[in-house]
Amino acid sequence: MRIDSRAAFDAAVQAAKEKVTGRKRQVFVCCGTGCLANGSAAVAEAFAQQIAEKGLDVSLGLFLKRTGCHGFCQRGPLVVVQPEGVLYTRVRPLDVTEILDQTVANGHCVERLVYRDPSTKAPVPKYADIPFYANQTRVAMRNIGKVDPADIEDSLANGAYAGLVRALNDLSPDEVIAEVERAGLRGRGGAGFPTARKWRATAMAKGERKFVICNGDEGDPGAFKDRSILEGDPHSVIEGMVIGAYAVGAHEGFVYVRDEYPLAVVHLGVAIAQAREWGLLGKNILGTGFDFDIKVSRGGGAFVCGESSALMRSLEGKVGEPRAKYVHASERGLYDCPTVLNNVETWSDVSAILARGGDWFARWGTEKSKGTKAFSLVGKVKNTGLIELPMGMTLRRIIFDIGGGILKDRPFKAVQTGGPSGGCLPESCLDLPVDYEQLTAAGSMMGSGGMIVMDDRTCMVDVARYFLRFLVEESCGKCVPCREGLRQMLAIYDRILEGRGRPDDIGRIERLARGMKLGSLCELGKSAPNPVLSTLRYFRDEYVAHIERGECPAGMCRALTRYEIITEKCTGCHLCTRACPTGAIVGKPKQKHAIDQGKCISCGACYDVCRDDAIRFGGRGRPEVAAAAQ
Amino acid sequence: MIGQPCNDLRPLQEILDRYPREEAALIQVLQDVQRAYNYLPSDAIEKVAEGLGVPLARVYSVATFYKAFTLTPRGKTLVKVCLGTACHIRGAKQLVEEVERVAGIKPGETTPDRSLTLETVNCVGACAMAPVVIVGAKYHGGVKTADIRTILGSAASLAK
Amino acid sequence: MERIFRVVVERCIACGKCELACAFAHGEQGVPGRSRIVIDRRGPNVGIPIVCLQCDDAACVAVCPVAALCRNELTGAIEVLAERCIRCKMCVAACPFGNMLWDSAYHRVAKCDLCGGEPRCVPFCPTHALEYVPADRAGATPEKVIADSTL
Amino acid sequence: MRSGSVVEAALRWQQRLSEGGFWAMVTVTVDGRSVKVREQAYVLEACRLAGADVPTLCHHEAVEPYGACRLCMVEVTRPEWGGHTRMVASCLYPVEDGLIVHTATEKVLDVRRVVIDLLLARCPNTPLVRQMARKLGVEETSYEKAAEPTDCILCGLCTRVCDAIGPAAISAVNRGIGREIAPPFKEPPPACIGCLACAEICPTGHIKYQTSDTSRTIWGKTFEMLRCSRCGRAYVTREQAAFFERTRGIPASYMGLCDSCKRKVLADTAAQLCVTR
Repeated sequence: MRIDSRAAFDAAVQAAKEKVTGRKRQVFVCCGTGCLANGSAAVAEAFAQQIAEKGLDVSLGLFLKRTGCHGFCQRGPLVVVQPEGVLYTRVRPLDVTEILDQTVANGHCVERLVYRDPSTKAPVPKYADIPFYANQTRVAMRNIGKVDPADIEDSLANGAYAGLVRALNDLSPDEVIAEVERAGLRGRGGAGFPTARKWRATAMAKGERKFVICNGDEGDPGAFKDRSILEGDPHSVIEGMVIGAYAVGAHEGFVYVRDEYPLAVVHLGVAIAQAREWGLLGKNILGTGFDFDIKVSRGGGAFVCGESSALMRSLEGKVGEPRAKYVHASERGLYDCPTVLNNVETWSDVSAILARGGDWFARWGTEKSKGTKAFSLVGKVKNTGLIELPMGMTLRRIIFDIGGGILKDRPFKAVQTGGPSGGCLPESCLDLPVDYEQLTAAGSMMGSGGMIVMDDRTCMVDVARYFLRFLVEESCGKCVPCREGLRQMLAIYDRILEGRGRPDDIGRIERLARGMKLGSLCELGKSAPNPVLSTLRYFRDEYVAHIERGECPAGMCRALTRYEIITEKCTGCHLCTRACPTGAIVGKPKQKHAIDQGKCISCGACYDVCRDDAIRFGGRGRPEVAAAAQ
Repeated sequence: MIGQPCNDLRPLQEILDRYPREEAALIQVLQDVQRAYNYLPSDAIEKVAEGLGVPLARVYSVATFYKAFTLTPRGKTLVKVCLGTACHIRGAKQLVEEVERVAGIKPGETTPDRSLTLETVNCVGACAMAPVVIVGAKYHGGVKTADIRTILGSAASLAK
Repeated sequence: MERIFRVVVERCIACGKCELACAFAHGEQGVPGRSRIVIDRRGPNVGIPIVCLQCDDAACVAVCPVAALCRNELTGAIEVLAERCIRCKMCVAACPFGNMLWDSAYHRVAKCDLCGGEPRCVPFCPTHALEYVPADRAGATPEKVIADSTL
Repeated sequence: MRSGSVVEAALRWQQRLSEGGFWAMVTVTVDGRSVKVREQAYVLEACRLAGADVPTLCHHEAVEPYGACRLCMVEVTRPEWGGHTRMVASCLYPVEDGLIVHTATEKVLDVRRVVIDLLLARCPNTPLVRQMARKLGVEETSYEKAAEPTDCILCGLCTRVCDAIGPAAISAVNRGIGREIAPPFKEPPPACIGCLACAEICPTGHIKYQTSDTSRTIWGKTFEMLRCSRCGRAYVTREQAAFFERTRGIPASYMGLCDSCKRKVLADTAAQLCVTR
């Protein structure tokens, strides 16, 4: 079914809508990577089987739809029943019959499967009422969880490609760029470079062969919004890229997808094939004579390829080594031709902006950072998952209102944003509105939207080392400050966390961090010191504790921490004995327990399960001090 | 000698026929070879260099740069423990140590009977279900140290 | 004005002064380089000076993989860009006349570059066997040149 | 042409060519001195022309600039930037008319000291690195010395020159701190033609080789030399001559004799032509 004119497009959308309205009742089963891991495939299978057996699709007009990731993965497998709008969490195949009989057949809600508010424990059946979703404003993720990624008609019925039709038929390339400029859209990859300015530079660059690239590398640990968009609504990205190509005059496009996202590659491939089939991609798009095609390129497994020039080397089949960007990619990018490279979320926003207009997008956000931003809220927070919010919302509201507060109500300590190039922000920054300028000023970065919440049981010096170890593994090794600097910085941290820190270590770290920030060739090296510098800026006392007193305030550094049971408080509940991996806790149930220091590896599992605060930890002191004490 | 020949290049020829003879296809070809042979055989790398007209040294450089490729055969089942930030602060380190204890191998190594390979990966995008362990194609979320033995299950000749 | 480096073989008395001049002209701190002009001695006072012919279609320029041999438009000589030369010695092998030499003292290739327009060997040649004359008089017979020489 | 320093001679020659109108010229101010330099040049060449001493390790005129060692960092600014400066690698930053370059501010020297300090930790026994470190005021490394010290500073000059010549026999393998220069599978490289360019261009002499008139060995591969059919002396290997014949069209007949034997042949021809004797 090929659309080769505006009229044909409208007819196709109409037909798609009728198909949907025919479905009086719908069951949405989330088939994103998260829910699949929890067994949602079996749940979908059970639904399909029982619907067929009972002939419900005929009698009730029931339609089963496999959708992309709703973003609430921790509570998966997720099932939504429409038109009631009820969300069921942790659904297992044997619950299917009950859902069909109760909710689908006669609209009753299955109490035990409904989401319960973590603090008040009250059931919240309606999808829209759950705070996790209520406070969100979804633009880039507008169709995720609503459309079946493998069915283009479903996307068409939900407004897909409307922006493209408007762009190709009503607007000139400059007007398209002006629309994006009016929206105030900035790059969602992390740096926040104004998208319109980037497009305009590429449009004006000389060269008849130009490229459009979607950066789906998303190497930041703790970030998975790009995965969810690519898996859940690939058409929004495809549409955005065609619009971008039209604006800058490019005819070849690439989507670079991470090696760790196999499902995204599959869904994207299906969507591209369907888009070509329907005349929305490839030759003579929508009959307007504009040609543009997209190839999917699977990454090789290298975080550095998230950096634009390294990504282009990878697309050229080369090693992912960045090049100095003294000449911008908009003039000499892929194969030294003018190239536009934007993040997955940016492309998805573009398609919404062209459909609804720049002013509609610019209503949200702050003065300089317009629109909405998707975050992956993870770590020690009750509601972990994908959220999309207007720019300018405060960290406190995100973590406590939407995130439902800290796990097990432990005290909040820090939130890490921007991944390995970002920083850790303490309690004092909780009232910061989240946008590019504020986060950078506070010493962190917007980055790709990873937001990792940490409680008092997280050692900030260990977090800084975690990022250093990550970067040592992911550095491409080309330039000296990054390759050698990261190795030496990690060596200093290893020393500190074993209690062998030296007084001048902090000075040496700061000097090396400055050398890397100014000397490195690409953003990976230049931003590598950010986690170090931000933890030094806000949690300097923890460094001093480790170096001078050989003590870890969070009790996580094994070499420095000693666990003991406070005998008077111990109730003999035996929980800790079961949790201990090395059997280091001695004592029968109902009796006082004690820790055998010889076997104890200070992993802290006992401390986490003990409900009576009968276990405490303290610093072992610096090795030479501890040795003298023995 | 680093790497191992596989002496059966028929599947490789099929892969090469699917791609144009240009350097840009190199990483996609190596991905397919890795999937077909479960590693990059040395003679396959030489054939790919010839097939795509790319110097052998450059193909070898790409084969050792990207983490998706290995030059030695991996175990039948690949166990990946995610060390992303969310998984790290939910105790992924202990999981890696538990697998090391149970299967007797370090990250990057394969059990002597070639049944299981342990690898760490820096985030697979399932952070909401941290900590995550992937056994073969099956994702496991919210894994505790005690679950490791059950998750690995029959995959490995587990050290009792 | 284009000048030509002319060798009048008949006048050469194989005294070797040109070789000395060239060696020291291309040496530093008194350590002589290798002379780019080589006298093929054929008996007492009989020698044939062999020096680079600055070929138009030069084999050395063609073989150099990094374009370290370039023609100096002003002097017409092919010069070695030492900064660029990677010492692969292909030019030494490729020069059909053997005028590309390997200077082991300075570990570099050596070739006659007409000393940037003032060849040092010319003033030292007692019998004017070597001359750097304006191009239009290069064809004149040797005697005529000596009569109105301004040297 | 009394060349005070090889670099100066090369640059003066290029400069003369540019004055000849071959390239458009731009004016750049380096440490207060303004110099005219050809438009396609990089800031490093402008610094050299202005006589500023900018250290480099991974730069060589024979190959494209690479920007890996980061020693040549300088601060650049423009009048309209209002005092804001940018720290860039001078070997890669293209010159612009009116650009102002500072090659020795405290910020620049600090970065160079950190870089050479890190290199000293990697190559504690390498004379060139120690000498450059001393020149920048770093006597001992303030970091942990490498367990197995090496002379290889991973500047990539060897792999780049091999690519430039054509064989592309060696490459940088692995990623990050495991990165090293090696032939494929660490076996003698099939594509190597034994021209020794990699060993010659290596700033620290890390690449070892043996050569004589009969054979040459490098990267564990032994070559047979192309010997002069008269006196037996040899400068290039057989593979090298064959490679250049194939790629540069130099007939093998040119390479049959060594340079001194070829001069003798030329002298014989001249002798026959000689009129009076």
